Amino acid sequence: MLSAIIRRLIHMIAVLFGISVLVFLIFFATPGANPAARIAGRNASPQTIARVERQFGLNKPLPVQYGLMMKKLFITQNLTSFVNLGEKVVPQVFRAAPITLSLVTGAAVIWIGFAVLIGLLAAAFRDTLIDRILMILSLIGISMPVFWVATMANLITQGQFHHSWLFSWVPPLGYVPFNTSPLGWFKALIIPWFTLAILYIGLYARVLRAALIETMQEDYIRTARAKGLSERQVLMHHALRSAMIGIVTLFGLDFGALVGGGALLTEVVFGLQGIGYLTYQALETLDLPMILATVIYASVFVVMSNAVVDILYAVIDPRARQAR
Amino acid sequence: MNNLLEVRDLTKHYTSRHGFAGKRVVRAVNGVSFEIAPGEALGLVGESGCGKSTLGRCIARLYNVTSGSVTFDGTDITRLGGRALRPIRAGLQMIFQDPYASLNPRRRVGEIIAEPLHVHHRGNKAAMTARVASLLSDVGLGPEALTRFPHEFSGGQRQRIGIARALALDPKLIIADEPVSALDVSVQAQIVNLLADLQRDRGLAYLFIAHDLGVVRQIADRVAVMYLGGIVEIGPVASVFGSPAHPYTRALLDAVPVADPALTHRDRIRLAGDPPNPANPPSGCAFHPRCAWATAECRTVKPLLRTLADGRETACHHPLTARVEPADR
Amino acid sequence: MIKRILLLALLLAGMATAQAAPAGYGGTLRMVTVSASGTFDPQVNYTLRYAQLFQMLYDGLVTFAKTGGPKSVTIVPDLATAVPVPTDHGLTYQFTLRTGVKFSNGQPVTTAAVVHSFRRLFKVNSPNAGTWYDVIVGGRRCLAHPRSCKLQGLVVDPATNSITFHLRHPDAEFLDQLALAFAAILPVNTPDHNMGTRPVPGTGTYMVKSYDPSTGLVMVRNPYFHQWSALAQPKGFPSVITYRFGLSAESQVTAVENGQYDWMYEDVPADRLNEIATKYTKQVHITPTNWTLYVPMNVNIPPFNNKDARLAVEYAMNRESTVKLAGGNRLAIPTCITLPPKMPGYSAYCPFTKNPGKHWSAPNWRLARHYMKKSGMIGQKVTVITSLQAPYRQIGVYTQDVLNRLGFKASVKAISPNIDFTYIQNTNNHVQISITDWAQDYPAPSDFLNVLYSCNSFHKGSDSSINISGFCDPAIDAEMSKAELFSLKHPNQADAMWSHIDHQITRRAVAVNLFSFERLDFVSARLRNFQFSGEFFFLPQLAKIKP
Amino acid sequence: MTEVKQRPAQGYWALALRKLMRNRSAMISVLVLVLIVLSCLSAPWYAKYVSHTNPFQSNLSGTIMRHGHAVEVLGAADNPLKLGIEPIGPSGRLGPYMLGADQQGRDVAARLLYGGQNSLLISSIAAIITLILAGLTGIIAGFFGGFIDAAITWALDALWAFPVFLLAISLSVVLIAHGLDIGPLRLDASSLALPISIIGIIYVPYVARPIRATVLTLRQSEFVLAAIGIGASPWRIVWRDILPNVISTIIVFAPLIIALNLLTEAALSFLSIGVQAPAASWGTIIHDGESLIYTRPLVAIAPGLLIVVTVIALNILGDGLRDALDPRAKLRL
Repeated sequence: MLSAIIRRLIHMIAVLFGISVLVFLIFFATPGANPAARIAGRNASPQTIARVERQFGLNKPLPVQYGLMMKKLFITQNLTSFVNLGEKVVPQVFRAAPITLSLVTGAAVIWIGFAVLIGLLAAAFRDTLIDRILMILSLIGISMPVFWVATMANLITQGQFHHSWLFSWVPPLGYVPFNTSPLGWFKALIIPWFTLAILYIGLYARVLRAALIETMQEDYIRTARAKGLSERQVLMHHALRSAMIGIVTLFGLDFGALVGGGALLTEVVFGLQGIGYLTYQALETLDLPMILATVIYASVFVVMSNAVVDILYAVIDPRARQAR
Repeated sequence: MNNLLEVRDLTKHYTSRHGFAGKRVVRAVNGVSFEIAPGEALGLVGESGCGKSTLGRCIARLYNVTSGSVTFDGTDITRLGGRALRPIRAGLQMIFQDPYASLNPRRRVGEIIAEPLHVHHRGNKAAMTARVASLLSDVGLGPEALTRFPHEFSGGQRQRIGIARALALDPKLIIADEPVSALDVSVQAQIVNLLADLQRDRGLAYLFIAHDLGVVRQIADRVAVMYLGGIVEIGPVASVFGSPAHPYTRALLDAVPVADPALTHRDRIRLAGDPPNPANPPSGCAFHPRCAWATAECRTVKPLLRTLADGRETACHHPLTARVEPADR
Repeated sequence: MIKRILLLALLLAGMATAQAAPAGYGGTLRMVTVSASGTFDPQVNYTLRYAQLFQMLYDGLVTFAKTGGPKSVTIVPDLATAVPVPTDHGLTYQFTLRTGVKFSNGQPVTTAAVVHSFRRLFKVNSPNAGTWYDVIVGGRRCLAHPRSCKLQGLVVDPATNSITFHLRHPDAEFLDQLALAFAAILPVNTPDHNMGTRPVPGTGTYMVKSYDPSTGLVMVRNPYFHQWSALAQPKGFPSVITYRFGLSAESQVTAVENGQYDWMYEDVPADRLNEIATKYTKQVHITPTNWTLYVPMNVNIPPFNNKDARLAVEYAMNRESTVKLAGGNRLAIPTCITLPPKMPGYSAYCPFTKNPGKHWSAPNWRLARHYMKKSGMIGQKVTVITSLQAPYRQIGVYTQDVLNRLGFKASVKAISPNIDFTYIQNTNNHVQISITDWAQDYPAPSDFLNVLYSCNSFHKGSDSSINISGFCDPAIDAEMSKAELFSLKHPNQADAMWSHIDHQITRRAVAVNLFSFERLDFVSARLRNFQFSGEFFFLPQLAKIKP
Repeated sequence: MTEVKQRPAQGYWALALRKLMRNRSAMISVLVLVLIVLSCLSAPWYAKYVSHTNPFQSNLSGTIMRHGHAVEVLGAADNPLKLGIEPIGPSGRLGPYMLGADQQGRDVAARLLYGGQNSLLISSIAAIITLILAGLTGIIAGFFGGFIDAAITWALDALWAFPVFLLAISLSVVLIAHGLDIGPLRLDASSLALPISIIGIIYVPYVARPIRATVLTLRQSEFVLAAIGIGASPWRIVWRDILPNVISTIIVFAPLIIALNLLTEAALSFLSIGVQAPAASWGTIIHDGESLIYTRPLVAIAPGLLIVVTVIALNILGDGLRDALDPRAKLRL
């Protein structure tokens, strides 16, 4: 057990190493990205730029710069932004995380709720019109670009219709912290939640329906039916439980990826300054320290959620232990 | 000695990883030695999981061997690899258990049977076509099978295709890994007969792996009984099956649901429990937890194969042929 | 309209100048912008967004008058008692420091603080240390060895509060440069490194209460402030000024419409102009600025090392079309020359149009095709580099279209606005033609012409080579030096010389000047007394908040 | 051989095709896709005979006749301050500016058709790249195992954990600014090859993982052992035995990946790092429409709807292919 965890850790570190080196190299391969001229200001003299380069260690060989930056990021944790000098990047990441978490958690509640509902209905009314309609709706959910949905949502709720009774409650874009105003928090997030959830509702409803139908044909379900349980009871108590196993692993991966910054487009369009927005902004301003911090944060989440899912999978489904 | 195949102290260990459970070494085959003479059929029997399939695949060099040696036709093939092994392979072919899995579903039967000929560059196209047709007829299939896909055939027919493929290179030894166990009983006999005919006509040697003792009795000259990675008894079919020396052999025979005049119902012994985990084998004689005659010695000292009076060998501290039956329990 | 823009000037015509009603004091002014703008160190930061704040937080020896209208580009005494006339043929400037002024931390303003502040310019790598302030004797040495910077040219006498600058050569813009936040006087114990996110105490009306680059900043009244000159540092109306970061321009408009903020920094997005002009007409303020959008052509590499090829582009570009891309002729004024209309030395001139004369009227495709044919560059590949931002990207696409119609094989590359500006400057990137802009630092023609077209501004292989065209003519350089010298004593004559230089450079066709921007400010309904300075733009401290 | 049913030999593929042909919704999707592809291919004719404009040429100062009046394509907005410029709105009938103009005064309808060409081209070629790369890495990792597998798995994991958009953005920033210059290979920044290769790379792990798993199983299958027993070389086995059995999985994934690529291309263009102007794709048209959203919302809505329809059709086709070819194939996205 211990050795397996250590192996997993080593693999994780190797992956993170690869990613950070990649980001680092890409940055320095970008012409015009050299922060010295930008830090120095417009039309700075060559001497000033040279001094800035020296001050920020930008004249050192790349591996040394890489090592220094990693040390500042992980050990001393005082890595500061190239753009907003003096701004430490690690606290920024931790400040943005709750916003992303608010967004993703709310969306997750919505998508799981709706997906289970739609999946159950579709499985219960398998091959009827209801099933067809629900599955087509799910397909539409999967097929819409999320930023487009977000833009459309904004167009409707912030544009012409903003002053109609239907959307007059919609607050301006941006995040409201929960402790400032729980209601404001809810109002600010409700549309982003649904926007982000749509894709996953479609995805999970389809997966769940397929899993339910598959499970309903297994022996133990037949036994349950034979015992005289109603179709609804079978579906709710037996089939759903086992079908949810597949959903759990799926959920772990998606949740991890979204918390890690996968909700970038939603955050950008709705002006929610979470991890995705932070990353986006760092990329816009080519702020290498911030990019490194957010990317590594994001990949830690992705890698960890992968690991957690693997463990969960082994715990929930003993058959999987043999298969893996 | 002029043996076609000599296996000495063959050992195969797996390292398996079980997710978060860590590493385990599984001793699938543990120091097995035997030999097969040209034209001879050796049956290899044992419960599933005893390592007999692994042994067969090690000999065919589908798997790498952990230690020991395999000598085929005078050549030590234990450590040969890739290119050097290829000419040897022509003489040593396999038939697999599952006729559904052993044929590539995406390829036509003609291609499947011609594949060995292609790999070994046997003749030109025309010669190959003729050869494939004759192989098909040898195993009792018509030429119309050539352009069909495996899924269009029944299990027995598919096994015939597998046999035709094994015969394509005129091998001296065929390792048949439970070739009939996946088939219907009625079809089993046909295939066994076909194999017996081929042996007779072509002077083939067989390593015939099976858990069905009846089939082995029908085709094999000698038989080896395997338990938990090791051979516990080996000798001529008549004597091993006639008067088993090892309690395990006896238990296997007793499990066969056919009337056997030698044993009354009362006398039959039954195997209790599952075979032990090969990753964690019992001390001493591996069979002792399930053996009715086990003594203190069996629990501590591992018995080695020794030759009994009638020339067969057995690995038991207390062979049945030398002792009275235990009291009825 | 553009992030990169810095200090701009403008002479304002007919801005409302209703003087302050006595009951205008108090309240909170809420400003909003999309993000922070880099370090908060006034001696380093080089952005309009913060210069607008620094003017009410810090003072130099002199400053631009903090008022709306034409007066806003005149220099008035601030921490010095008077604006001196240079002596010693323009080499010596002597000031007297005002007494009784304190920093927001209670420390007194002393001559030692002045010395410290000027030395600090070099120690913190101020962007202009090597371009402006090295004119002070000892400045060159300070640039090379900042740690041991003595700046011998700055001599003070604590007893008489006198401050004397000795320059290496006469510099007509020295006072302009002293009037900017870089030359702010900071406490004597201000550390000699870039202060980053920690605001430094100043002498201004307001002081920073809190600053966080991710959320915003709050400014409150400086308890030690007393008004010594209403023009240099007015008392200010709001009690508190907040600046929120993190709203997109689109959301800023909505928020100002709904009265959640009083003023937005970003330009109103093009598709919202009609909405605000229709529904919020009274909350819109439009003012011209000294800010030109131009298309530099690299005169050192093909195809634009050929003057005929450049002329072809000059004649073909439809200024009116590009104005449309910038939001219409209320927001941009077509031009052919470098200097913007409100800049000293401006005199309208346009040779590249249908009816050459003062103003541009229409493209002249007949001449454009003629020069194109003559250049022999038909079929040449050209890449237009532009930033991704509006309207640059759109103008880039339009330029590409024009180039293709002329017979070039043009493509356009739009890159991140943050790389764009340094990318197009570096000769290593072989940029042939690009879309960019220049805004004044202070109202002096040399800040356009000398900076953008002198040999000194061209550095091979450097990200900081603001002479993007790579144009270098020693004769014109000599004329510019002469004009600069003249502007010390004979400003009117100097303006005529600058105008001549401007037209000369225009005729060399090194860049297509397209238009000069006007600034649109969109404010909340409760904001009164909107004052626009040609130097600092909207002056927050003069705004009155209707309760 | 009476056991063999007397009908023509039914190959695996023939069977699958018959199954697919019987799937009504899959066939409707194919029809929709063909229709979309054909209309996009008709773009040059549309531009020439219907819209009468060149959708790649700015038309900032032009006028057209509408209701008997000359109307500016880009006119000053009608407000007291005369502030802002508005492109001409949709005419609503077949002809010039059927869907209105964009900021450059170009015909949106014509651009949609041309943009569709690029979107579909990028998505399909990127999908081919993804599938080939994923097939290769998946097969090599799964078949050869050991160190090669470990290295490939590591690289795939790194690529997987690297946030997709971030990777795309990072690569785009570098590549768009400078183009790509590897030895003799010189890619211009405006080349479609850039978005294609970016999108082609980012989804490799998503496909390579299931393929690797399939190959791992195949590697242990008896017919592969049989091939080893015959003496076939590893490459022969990969080519003859593994690949034919993986290809069906790959084919099932193809429409799904194309659909995913369409969405990705749109997202990248939305972040303005996809197709470079003046070339268009549905994503760049949405991006252009963003800055007109309050005045001319159709510019952003229309390409979005086209994307949705195409992606739905591709997904349904993917479902149909899976039922027909490889019911176990699952793509985790």
